[in-house]
Amino acid sequence: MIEYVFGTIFIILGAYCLVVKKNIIKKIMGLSIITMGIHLLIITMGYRQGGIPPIITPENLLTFSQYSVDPLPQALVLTSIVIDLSITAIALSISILLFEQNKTLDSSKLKVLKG
Amino acid sequence: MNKPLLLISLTLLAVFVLSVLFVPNFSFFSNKISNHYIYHSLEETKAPNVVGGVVWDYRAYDTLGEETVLFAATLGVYMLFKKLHVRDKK
Amino acid sequence: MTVIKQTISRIVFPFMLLFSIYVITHGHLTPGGGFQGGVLLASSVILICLVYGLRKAEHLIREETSHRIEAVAGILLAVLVVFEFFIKGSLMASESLFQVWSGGAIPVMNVIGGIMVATSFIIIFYSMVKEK
Amino acid sequence: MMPVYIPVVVLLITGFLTPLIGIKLKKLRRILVNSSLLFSFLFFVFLSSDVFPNKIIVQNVSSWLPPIGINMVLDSLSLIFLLLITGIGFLASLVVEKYVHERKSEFYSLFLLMIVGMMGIVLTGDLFNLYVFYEIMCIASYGLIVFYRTRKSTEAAIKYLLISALGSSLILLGIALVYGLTGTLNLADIITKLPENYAIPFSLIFVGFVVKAGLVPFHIWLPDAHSEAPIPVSVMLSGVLVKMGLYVILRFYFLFDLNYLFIILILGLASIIVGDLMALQQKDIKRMLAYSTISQMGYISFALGLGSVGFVAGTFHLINHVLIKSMLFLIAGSVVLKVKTRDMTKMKGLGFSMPVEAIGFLIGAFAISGIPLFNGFASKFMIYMATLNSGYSFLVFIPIIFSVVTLGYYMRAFFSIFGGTGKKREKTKWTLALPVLVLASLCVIIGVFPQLITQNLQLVINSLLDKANYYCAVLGC
Repeated sequence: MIEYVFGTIFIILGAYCLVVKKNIIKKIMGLSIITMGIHLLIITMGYRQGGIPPIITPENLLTFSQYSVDPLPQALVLTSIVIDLSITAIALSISILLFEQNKTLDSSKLKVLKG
Repeated sequence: MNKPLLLISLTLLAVFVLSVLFVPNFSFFSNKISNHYIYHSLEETKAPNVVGGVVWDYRAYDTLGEETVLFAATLGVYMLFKKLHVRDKK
Repeated sequence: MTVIKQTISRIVFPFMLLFSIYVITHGHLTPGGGFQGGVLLASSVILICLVYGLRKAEHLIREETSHRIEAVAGILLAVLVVFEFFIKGSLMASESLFQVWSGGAIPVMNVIGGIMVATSFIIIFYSMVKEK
Repeated sequence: MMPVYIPVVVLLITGFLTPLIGIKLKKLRRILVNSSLLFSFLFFVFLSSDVFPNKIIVQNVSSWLPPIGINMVLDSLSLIFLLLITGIGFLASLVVEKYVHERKSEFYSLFLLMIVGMMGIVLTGDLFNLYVFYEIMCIASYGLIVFYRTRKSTEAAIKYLLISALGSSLILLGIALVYGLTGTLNLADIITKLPENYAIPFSLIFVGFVVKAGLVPFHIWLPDAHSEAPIPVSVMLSGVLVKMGLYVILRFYFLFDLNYLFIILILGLASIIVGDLMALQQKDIKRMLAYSTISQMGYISFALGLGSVGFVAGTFHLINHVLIKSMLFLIAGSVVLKVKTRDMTKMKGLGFSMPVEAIGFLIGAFAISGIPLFNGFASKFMIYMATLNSGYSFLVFIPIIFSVVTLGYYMRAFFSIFGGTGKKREKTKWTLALPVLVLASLCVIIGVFPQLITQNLQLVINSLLDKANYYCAVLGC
């Protein structure tokens, strides 16, 4: 149960950072922290007491299926990390362009679009 | 952004997320499809790394989508910074 | 950059390259795979770019070239994933498990995925550090 | 039976191929993109006789059977969306050359990837795969919105990105919890394995997709993003992409019996009111159309929220809105191209130099505000009747009043753009006028013979209401 608590703390902290902070870079960091929390949550879902990593070697061939942790959440996280990374890359490059054009990263000072 | 809206949204999110804790137990290996991966992965995919087998064989279509996401992001970044100075002088 | 950093990165660079190739090709046997090895491969190029500057790094691989390579790798991956069913037995066919030369289409797709990840990281990094 | 992944693969490979084609082969690139989109449209047209009204095609992507591997499911609801996506995508790709003058290969590639993402969402039968394709669509659209690299477009893109990425992370959290509860990711397999209390994960997924649908509390990104993008992208965003959220909500409603119809109803009402009132104040033609999109999304979700009496009306209005709004954005594009400004108060007297656009705009304005003989009337009339037949009959005056408001601001826009006399200008090219003509004639045809669509839609919805059909088709009975 304690593992889920850490995941949720990450998510709440990230959401706080995303909503409250004015700096665009900090907002993007908040987004990454949210995703990290979710990944932690997914990984802990496959946890098992005394589990071993889901890799078969000639030594553990027979006992593998009794001790292995759940491989599917790890595969999902692997996919999800790449997606998160792509979002972060494109968000950071848009904010580079934003800084070039407005000379500021403060989201409260961006007022080109209104209404 | 004004304070009340922020408070409402944060409480909503906190309620949502804390409700994770009251979701009944995530039972391990009762009826999951990952049982199939653990028991049959080696003979079906010939890969001892079960995660690798799941990523590149059972769920290869997902991985194709993932690489497409990466390609799209790369293309977006590449397009964004291609000859920036031409636009910037306007 | 100082001489210390330049010397150390010159020594480390081939080992990073070698290790990344190891991680990619042993993706179906050990922890790791296309994505992790690809990140290592890209970071070895990024190290050179950070220490020696963009011009030196472009001797290794140019932005245009990596863009082309990525697109070709994407086409190959799409074809391979969707028609994996037809070629499954023929690729990397081997009776013995736990060998590098086994695993059906998985090692091939690991290599292609690794190339895609590496090139896209290189493009993202080059685009961001390029003079605006 | 032809495998249904062929159009996805063709478009994906074309998307990877376009950056490889150099500057010297401009024409080849354009022909390749257009023909691949036309091919996928025709593919689904030929498939439609097999599928309508209640057949389901299941396609395994690799050799693995459904609960183990990933599968594609094509039923009649997906087929409607696929026809709209590829058809509007083809028409929008015809006019790209007029609006995009540099970095064309990247533009085409991202455009195709966005369409691939939408098709993947509609076709997939796997929960996590849906998230992956949703992200392909989102990331391609971030890149496309910031395409012109003006200050406005950068700001719109960062706003859209932050809000939309928060929505996607909620979706990911919901998907993770669904996996934790059921131990499977296949949509059909989830149906039987759901435990007693499963409201929380699906509420997270629901909120995530409402963000993408642009309903009112989460609508602030929509007018910025839709108005700052290049015109072909605006057509795709406002025409098809915002409907993806509603598609997933509708699909999950049919599969998992979720009780959030009342929330959709309230959000829909709020969207109708806010969208129309904001659209009244706009001077910028593209912003006005974008706010009108919010309001029409409100109509659709209001009808869907009424329950089983409103599904046919909502789906029919969704189809009509795709046709009308794509046409209006295409017209706005060719007007802006001619007068080089988006401010409606600075345009006048374009009616004689752009007759096709003027008539198309008039048809669109009448159709979207529900004047008889146009397609919007048929669907809006069905929405009113459904409201009267449901438990919420006292709400019927809100959609009717705001239809009048819609007519008001569209007619004001029409007279300020096309009315009066202005200086003579050269005629528009046929490539710009052809998609408008096609869509306008479709609007009129559907408006005169609405029963062509509604009878089939009734059968489609009836077959969807029984989720045993879906389950049996995927996993066998």
